[in-house]
Amino acid sequence: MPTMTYAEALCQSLLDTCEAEPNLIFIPAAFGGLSPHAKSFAPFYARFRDRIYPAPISEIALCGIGVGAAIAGLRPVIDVLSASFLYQGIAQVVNEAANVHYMTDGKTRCPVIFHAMQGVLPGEAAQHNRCLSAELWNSPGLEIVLPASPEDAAGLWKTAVASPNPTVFMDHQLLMGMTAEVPAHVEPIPFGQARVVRSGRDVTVVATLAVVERAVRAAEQVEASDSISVEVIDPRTLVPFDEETIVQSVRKTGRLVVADETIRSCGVAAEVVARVQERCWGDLKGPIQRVTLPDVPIPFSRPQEAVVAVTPEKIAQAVRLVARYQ
Amino acid sequence: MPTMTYAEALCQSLLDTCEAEPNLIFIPAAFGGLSPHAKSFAPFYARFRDRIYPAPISEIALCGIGVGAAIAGLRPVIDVLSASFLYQGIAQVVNEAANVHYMTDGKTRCPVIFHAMQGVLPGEAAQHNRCLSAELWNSPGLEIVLPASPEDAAGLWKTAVASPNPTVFMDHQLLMGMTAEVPAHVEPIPFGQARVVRSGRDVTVVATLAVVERAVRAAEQVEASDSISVEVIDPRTLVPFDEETIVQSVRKTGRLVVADETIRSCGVAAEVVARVQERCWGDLKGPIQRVTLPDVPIPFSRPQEAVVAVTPEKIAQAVRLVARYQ
Amino acid sequence: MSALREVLRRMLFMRRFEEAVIALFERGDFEGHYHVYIGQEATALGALDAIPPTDYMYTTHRNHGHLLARGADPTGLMAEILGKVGGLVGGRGGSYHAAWPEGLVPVTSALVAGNIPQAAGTALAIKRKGTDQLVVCWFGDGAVEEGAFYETMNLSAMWKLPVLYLCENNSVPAPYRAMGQYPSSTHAARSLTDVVAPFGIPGHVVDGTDYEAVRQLVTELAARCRQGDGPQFVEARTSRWPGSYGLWPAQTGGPFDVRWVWEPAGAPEEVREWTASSDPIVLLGQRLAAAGQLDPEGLSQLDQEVKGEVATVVEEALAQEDAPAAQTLAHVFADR
Amino acid sequence: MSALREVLRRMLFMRRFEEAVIALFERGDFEGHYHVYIGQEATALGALDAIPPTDYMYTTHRNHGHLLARGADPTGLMAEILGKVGGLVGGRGGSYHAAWPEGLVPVTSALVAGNIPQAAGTALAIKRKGTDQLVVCWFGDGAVEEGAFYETMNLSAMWKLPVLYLCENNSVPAPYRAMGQYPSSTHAARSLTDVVAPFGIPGHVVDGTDYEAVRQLVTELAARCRQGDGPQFVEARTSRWPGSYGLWPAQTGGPFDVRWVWEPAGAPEEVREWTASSDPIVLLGQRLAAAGQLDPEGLSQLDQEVKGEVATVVEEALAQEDAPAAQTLAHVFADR
Ligand SMILES: Cc1ncc(C[n+]2csc(CCOP(=O)(O)OP(=O)(O)O)c2C)c(N)n1
Ligand SMILES: Cc1ncc(C[n+]2csc(CCOP(=O)(O)OP(=O)(O)O)c2C)c(N)n1
Ligand SMILES: [Mg+2]
Ligand SMILES: [Mg+2]
Repeated sequence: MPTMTYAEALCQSLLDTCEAEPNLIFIPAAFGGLSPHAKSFAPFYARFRDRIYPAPISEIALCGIGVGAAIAGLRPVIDVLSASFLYQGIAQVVNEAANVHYMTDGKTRCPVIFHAMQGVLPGEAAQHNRCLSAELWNSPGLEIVLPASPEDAAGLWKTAVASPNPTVFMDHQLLMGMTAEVPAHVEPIPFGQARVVRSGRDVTVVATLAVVERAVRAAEQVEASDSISVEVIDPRTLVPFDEETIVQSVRKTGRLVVADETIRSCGVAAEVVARVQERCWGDLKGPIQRVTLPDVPIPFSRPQEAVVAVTPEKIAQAVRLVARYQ
Repeated sequence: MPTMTYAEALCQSLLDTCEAEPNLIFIPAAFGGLSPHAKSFAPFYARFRDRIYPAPISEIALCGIGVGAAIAGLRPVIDVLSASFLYQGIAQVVNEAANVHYMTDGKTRCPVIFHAMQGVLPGEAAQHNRCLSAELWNSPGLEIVLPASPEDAAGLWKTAVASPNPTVFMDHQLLMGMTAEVPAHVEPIPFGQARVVRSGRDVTVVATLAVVERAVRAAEQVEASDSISVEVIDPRTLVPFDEETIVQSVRKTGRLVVADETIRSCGVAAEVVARVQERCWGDLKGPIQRVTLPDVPIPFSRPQEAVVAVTPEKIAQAVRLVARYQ
Repeated sequence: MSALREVLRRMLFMRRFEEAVIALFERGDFEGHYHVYIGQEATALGALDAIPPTDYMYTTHRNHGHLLARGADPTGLMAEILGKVGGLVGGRGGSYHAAWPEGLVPVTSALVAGNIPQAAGTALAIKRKGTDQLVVCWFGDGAVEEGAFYETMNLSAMWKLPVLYLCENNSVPAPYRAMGQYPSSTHAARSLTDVVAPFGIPGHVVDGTDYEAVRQLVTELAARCRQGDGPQFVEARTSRWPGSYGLWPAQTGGPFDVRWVWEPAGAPEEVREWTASSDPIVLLGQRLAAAGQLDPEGLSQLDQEVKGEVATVVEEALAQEDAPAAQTLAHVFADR
Repeated sequence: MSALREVLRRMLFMRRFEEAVIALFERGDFEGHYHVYIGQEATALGALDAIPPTDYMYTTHRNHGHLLARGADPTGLMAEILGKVGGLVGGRGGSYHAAWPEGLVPVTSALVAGNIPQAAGTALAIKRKGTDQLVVCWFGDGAVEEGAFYETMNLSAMWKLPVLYLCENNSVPAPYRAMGQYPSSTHAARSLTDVVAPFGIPGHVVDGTDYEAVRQLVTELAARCRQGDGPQFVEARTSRWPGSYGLWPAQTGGPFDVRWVWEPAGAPEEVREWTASSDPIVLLGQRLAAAGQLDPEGLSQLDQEVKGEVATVVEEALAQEDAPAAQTLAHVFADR
């Protein structure tokens, strides 16, 4: 299997899907963002230039254009660049796209893809670091995809393009350079199937996007230092959500840490906690711990940013805490 | 003590605060919405006409104008009518107003009030019934006020007007006609102090806004039918959040139901669950139950709406369920 | 002219249909906020008679007239308003979200300006596919206050999309309907057509109570649009029906009486001036009468027929089951 | 003219300051995306020399030049960019959110058009209080693509708010700077000033590389604005510095060399054309030279002084502590 970066694998998937789906268009396209790996998408830009519409800075109109184009048979990808900018257009995402199929009693489909990069980036400060997973999950009708590995990016992208539903596909600038072996031909990865990134017996850690890798590092740390065996699970899609894989894991380990880059209150971690405590009450040896951004805007200052960041160290600390539950 | 409707009590508070605070202005003002009790606000409209700016349908500009006006010393109230319309302006609420004080290291204050009516109304269907409490709680920097009684509406309003911070004040159209005894002079009610609406020994129910009354009705039902003694707690403000009162109650009852009109996933109830399971693990006799809107847009059809609604019956059912925990 | 008689009949049908809606609401047969199209009937008919059923249409919270003029089944619309299983969208949308996907009215947003970028998106799909369809996009004067409107004007002008933007300014006093500037209390522009000019979108004013004027203008603009000229903007001016002034529609002055065509002064005071100057049914009826094409008896008979039809619509819609509780969780997502 | 020599000095200071910023970033002294004002220096100086420090100002993601021209402490700004404790806003905002509350630059939004309604809101407060202040609101040509811009134009025109909207169109080829239409690839309008006209807001084009032209125009408009005439809109046209073409600023062609004033052809190829036609320092330097007010030696000496000052700024800023971790949770909310 060839080794590829996340950006390369996603680019290959863009090429494959554009080839297979002539109605796939992009308004605009800024894959990789400011990452040095943005240049890995050059083959896509070169080959499918006619699929890409450069666009003004008009998030709400672009999101709405995506809705209308999808309704009429295109497969539009609306790229709002950073998830932070999705707020400007969110009315069309959560209160239009998400409702179309339901409001028409299943008669109209709206297979638009909203694409954004999400996650805290160094030095991006309060306004450019917003993570919207939770707001989107709180809005029924949207599929939410958060690929954390090169193969997942490629495979989930294929499923997103084939989806009959509005889908929010969010990648992470810091993952663009991540390398892994990727099959020459990546198959579509079904939504709603979590990935057990790492097996373990003592503690379950649930994480998405860039936090998955940090959870794995935390797991390696605590295994080495404290002989705690950690299972790391990446749900990969929040909607649909693979509750079963997580429940099975917690039934085994009896301990859960949820690590996530959304703000703490009403964040993704809160939802995972609420579901698991209900399903796994008898199996849990102690309360579920959350490792999240605190209820604080992201500061620019490096040492301040470090205080709020979701790091392997903080995940490891939470794992050690829950490991003590008997 | 005189008996007043929610609308009358809030109107009296508007009159008092306008009198006391010459910088309090309204852009626009549509208190009471489409409720027949909207006419109770007539004294306010008559007396403070010069404080009210009629405005075009321009949510994002109006929210931003609120930010800039507050920064320069006014106490602007930006009325977006229904919480559903807040999505159109939310970028200025969650990514501007909420960040101002933090981004300036505490140098600039932004005491804007965003006012909206929130909660599911009969026949309003998918797009006009959005409840944004959770999205707002997921955005640090905003105070969130949800008054559930005439006196709370009046007293919390006074505190909102005196707040140095951006505040989202959301009332509920269905509460406008609620009557209660209200002191002739209502004192400001501090934020972050829950109200124990009803004391009980067996089960704690946490609810906000229109759901508080439904929780009380559920409590009365189960007390009568099953002799279950239910404590109902209304946090009144989500930010700041009075975790202590709830924790104390759960330590006593050992059982918790959270009933809320935000959508289930990543909703307000999820956050309450996540906090309480962490703080009260040893005291809880079983998993916390949530009674929320399911992950489904609100249908227009009456019987379908009834399926998704947060009702006293569903709360009572959840209470009976948790009451069985030993 | 005999064609105009048919137009009058259709306007009368819309009017009686919406009077029935008001009555049903007042009787408690449905809940929720709703909006009626009374006074704007000529606009929808004029515009939609100018475009074929193969074009797309997006409407708003005030959609009853657009859907009826488009040819949607009246019983389906009434059932939708009542939340019945045979509603146009299964009783799940109600008046706010009544749509007719089979008739290329794919979905209805009830948020001001919500549909405008959607219409542009559908026009983009059309352009990419190379068919000669176009998209009709209805909205009110209020939508011109929303930022989404401007963003979409810019984009659709740049991309030369085949959209007809039909803005219904329903708050214009009678003397200003046909021409000249007309300022709005919530817009700084002296005329709404001015705001699209900088984007290079041609703007046109038309009297929205005049079926023929609307039809002629839209016919011409649709041709230009289909030709690849890009979007066109129309401000159709009508005058607000007194029953639409309050927060809720109200049958101010009682139901419309066809005798007011001959004697508008006989209308109750609350609606008298509006009836004489601004009711498109009265205005068209008077034209037909003046041309000898309509007499009181003929109109009365027409009205009886229409009332009968509407009564049947109401009856059939009311007889349907409510959209079933068992289906509540269906269609959040489409199946793969 | 000797005043213009001082302007040249200030422009040079801005330039060296931002060259230092680029060098610090490249060295890894701070992280995050940032934007430099190179090529637009004359605009900020011309405009802000025309308004007193008692007026409010809102800036953008490209704020360094606005803050320096406004008189903010350069060390405070540099410390902010570096996240230091003595930064203008405590090192918490960085380049994106550099602001100067004490100097009536209350907060800086880095979202395109984020500051536009805020400026209008501050103008509303001024109008209500009845002072004769005004608000200067900077933004780029990109902001004219956002709906929030149009909504705010409408509101501020209706309410006749005292705001000067200063739109910096920094993507204009040199020949189009001073006058005439200039189309943008992402806007359908032939000139950005056209889009405000329907709202009744006067629009003005000015060559943003010409300090005196900007100053004169803004002086005049500020007076009108203060008089109660309502908002004014200026499109200040500059030409993009080659170092700002990529995703990140880059010191393309090496640091500015003052000898290019006399010999722009001596500049490295990457920046040669821009230097000759569009660099406001070169253009002003040449004017001063032609008037006998500047010679190579004098300029070189000026440059040495400025470089020394900037070096001190950098040194002092770098010497500060990082904004402390212990303060991370402070100021989410103001105390009552
Ligand atoms: C985004 C948004 N803001 C506010 C509303 C509330 N609202 C419903 S109809 C309406 C007035 C719309 O006026 P106009 O566009 O002229 O349409 P008309 O009702 O006159 O036909 C408003 C403000 C809404 N539906 N959506
Ligand atoms: C709402 C929003 N959308 C997108 C961005 C990303 N962004 C940052 S700067 C920029 C270009 C802005 O262009 P312009 O307004 O002309 O300012 P300039 O950078 O040219 O000074 C964009 C798109 C943003 N900051 N905010
Ligand atoms: Mg209107
Ligand atoms: Mg620009």
